[in-house]
Amino acid sequence: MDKRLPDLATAVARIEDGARLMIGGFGSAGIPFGLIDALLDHGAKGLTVISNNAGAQETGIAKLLKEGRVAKVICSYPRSPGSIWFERRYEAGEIELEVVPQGTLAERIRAAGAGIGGFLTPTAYGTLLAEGKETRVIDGRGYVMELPLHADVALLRADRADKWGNLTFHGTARNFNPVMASAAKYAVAEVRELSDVPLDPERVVTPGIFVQGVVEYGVRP
Amino acid sequence: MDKRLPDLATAVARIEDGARLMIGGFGSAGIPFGLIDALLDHGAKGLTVISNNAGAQETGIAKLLKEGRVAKVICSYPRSPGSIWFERRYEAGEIELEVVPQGTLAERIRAAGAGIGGFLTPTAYGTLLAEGKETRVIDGRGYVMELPLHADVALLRADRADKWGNLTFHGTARNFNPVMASAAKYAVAEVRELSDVPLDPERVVTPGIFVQGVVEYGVRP
Amino acid sequence: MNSLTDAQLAARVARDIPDGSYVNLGIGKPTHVSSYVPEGREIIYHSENGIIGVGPTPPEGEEDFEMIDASKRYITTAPGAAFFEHADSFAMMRGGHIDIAVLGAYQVAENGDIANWATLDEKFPPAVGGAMDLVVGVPTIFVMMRHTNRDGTPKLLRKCTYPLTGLAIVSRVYTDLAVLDLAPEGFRLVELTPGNTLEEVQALTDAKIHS
Amino acid sequence: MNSLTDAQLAARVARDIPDGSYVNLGIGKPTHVSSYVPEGREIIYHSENGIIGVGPTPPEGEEDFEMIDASKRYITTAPGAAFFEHADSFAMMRGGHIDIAVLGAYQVAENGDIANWATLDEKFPPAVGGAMDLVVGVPTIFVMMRHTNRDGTPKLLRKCTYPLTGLAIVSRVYTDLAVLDLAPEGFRLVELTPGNTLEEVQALTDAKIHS
Repeated sequence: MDKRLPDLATAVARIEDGARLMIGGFGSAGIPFGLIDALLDHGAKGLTVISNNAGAQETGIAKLLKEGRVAKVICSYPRSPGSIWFERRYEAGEIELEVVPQGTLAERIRAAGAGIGGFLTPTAYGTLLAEGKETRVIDGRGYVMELPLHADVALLRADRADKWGNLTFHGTARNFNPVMASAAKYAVAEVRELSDVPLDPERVVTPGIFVQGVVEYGVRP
Repeated sequence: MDKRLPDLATAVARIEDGARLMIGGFGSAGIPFGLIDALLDHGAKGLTVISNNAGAQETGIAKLLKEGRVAKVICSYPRSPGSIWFERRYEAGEIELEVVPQGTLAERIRAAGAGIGGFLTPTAYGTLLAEGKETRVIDGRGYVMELPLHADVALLRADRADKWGNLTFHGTARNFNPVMASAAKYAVAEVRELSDVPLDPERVVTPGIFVQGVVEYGVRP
Repeated sequence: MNSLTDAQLAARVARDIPDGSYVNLGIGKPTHVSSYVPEGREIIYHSENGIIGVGPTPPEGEEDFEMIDASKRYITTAPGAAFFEHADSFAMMRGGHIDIAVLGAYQVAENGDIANWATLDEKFPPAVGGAMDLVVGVPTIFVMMRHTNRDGTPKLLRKCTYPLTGLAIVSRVYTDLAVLDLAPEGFRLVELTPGNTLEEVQALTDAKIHS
Repeated sequence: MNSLTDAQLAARVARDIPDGSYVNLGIGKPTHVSSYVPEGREIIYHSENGIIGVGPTPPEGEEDFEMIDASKRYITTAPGAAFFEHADSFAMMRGGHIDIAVLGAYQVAENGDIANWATLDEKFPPAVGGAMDLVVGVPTIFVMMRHTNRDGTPKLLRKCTYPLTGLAIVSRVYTDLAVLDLAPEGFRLVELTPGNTLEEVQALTDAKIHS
């Protein structure tokens, strides 16, 4: 078994127009900048992007928005300082937006990866973000029914990988990366370093069974 | 902050008659034998025990059953080779049994720890173990609604801990221990070794926020 | 009227956080609370993006792009820290494991409702982040904000007019003018910033302040 | 009738597991399949109790009580292994990440139903373990069992009489007498153990075998 890929272009080659993409990262941590750049070169458009943020300045997801590749964003917090490309596309009515509370976003992604058909969360009960959704009250507490969120491809950023696809992360770069790995049909990770020997089984954060490809991209941004 | 306890007796002192107890372990791995022995000495009875197995021979949970301390067992697999004390108590009608599929048991415990009010699982749909439960069909697939499983106290076995209650495990001893830590009001772990320095934040498996007490019990059984 | 500075307000909030607490600080003003922990207390800070045990800002030149908090500021680790992923981080929040959250707000109502994620301005795309998860999961919610808007209109209301973040969940409000508990009857005065009178503060408050 | 030994049956199943597969082996006979992986294939074994990359049995004297598989047998790690906790382990199973599960069974019906967790004997307390999670989550379910019960009564039925583990999920059944696929029309013959005829095997089978 060898999941190592020769380059970033190979890693994104299978992404089709209209694909549902998960992209790891929170703020500057754990964003697969290399894979996103490769995706821009690759040219896929009409993408649905599932990510916590919608990019800032001219980097990462903001580049995809600037180049008009994104049809829909599903995220918790599109409005970061400097998220000018998101704001322009949104104001122009050029992209669809689904805002999901951050914990519900993570849990919907986990549900997809874990084969859960839906779950009841107290988050957003009684608010605008629960409008139109099924609710119920259990022991006096209100809950909203939320459904799993699947993707065709997940683009991830990790620290180290071995050829079985096992991943470790650095600092606060885990964020959405491990859970997104589990919810996509094809999860690919750019990593700071490919290890020639298996990673320590006690230290693996994302087991390789969730990862279909790994590619070295040495830069830690 | 110092969660280190002086001895096993202190760790179980707060367990009251009729308490709902989670006990970690699967087979011989990750079972808190020291805490269970201390609980026997402590004397609490009428306990509900939530665990994967119901003990074997004269060790662990089997001892609690033998001594008549258990009123109810919630588990996935009570019938291990040598589970004579479970079988005797069960045949005599002296204990109540709730059998839960293993993944549903783990997920119900996780739901309790994660503030999820319920979830839909395909497991057991159409079988005897779904009888009387709410079901629904989504996209042609059947699901059973399952509810969270909380506990008063969780007894855990870990490899190393620091004074903040952070835990690491050895081999296949993680099993139910991390998830149970999250679902109990008071989670206490016996550990092979208490570390004088903080554990490496990248290697912590169960963050100390889920753990209320740690006690050294050097034996690895 | 005597008005606390942001630093004084942060120090006032910090005084009410007991030793050994697990605390989440919201983005904006609340992040400053960690600079004012009283001597002898150990407070453990959680950040939604996957760390418990947030330490101080690193010295210049030692910043790490992959070591940040929820406000995207550079951080270090405190002793006893741990990293984890997002589903686990929000399990901590939603599951009731964090003791106290300190949040900013646009509005707080006398029944404990809080509005802190969206205004009625349609120009801005909505952005919620982790606010709704925090307010349902953390048993004690402290709100820290100016007593009024810049134009002098009140933020402590009989009823919120902005979209709600959470329903009936605020425990206590710290403003530059006063500290108020959310009691069954509504806002109850805890203390006035020295020099202020209840009448003065009431005049800047839409809801009734009980004393 | 020619009947495969357990070892021959395990080797036959192993032949059908492609290189690079993630596989869960049920307790009992299926655990032997890992001893017969054909030359040149790398198969990665998952065990529900929290390991992927199960390696061979350790040498005597090197057993570790905290290194076991779901059958509670001592194991080692294979290269590329990882440990995890139970909620994650069953997320792997339920979420469709494992390619193939090999299970024992009391009964398999021609619609793909499987019964392998409880008989009708009320003396025994019920025990389900992870069987129901595996059958709903793993896309390819191989069943490995004797063709008949010890008393000669059939285990391949028109309809299961024991409580079901899962509904319409078996892909293929390997018995000592034959290999059968679950097709839309029911059991379809893949191969007979050399020396057996379809008529002989059909006589020991309650459901019709299509060929």
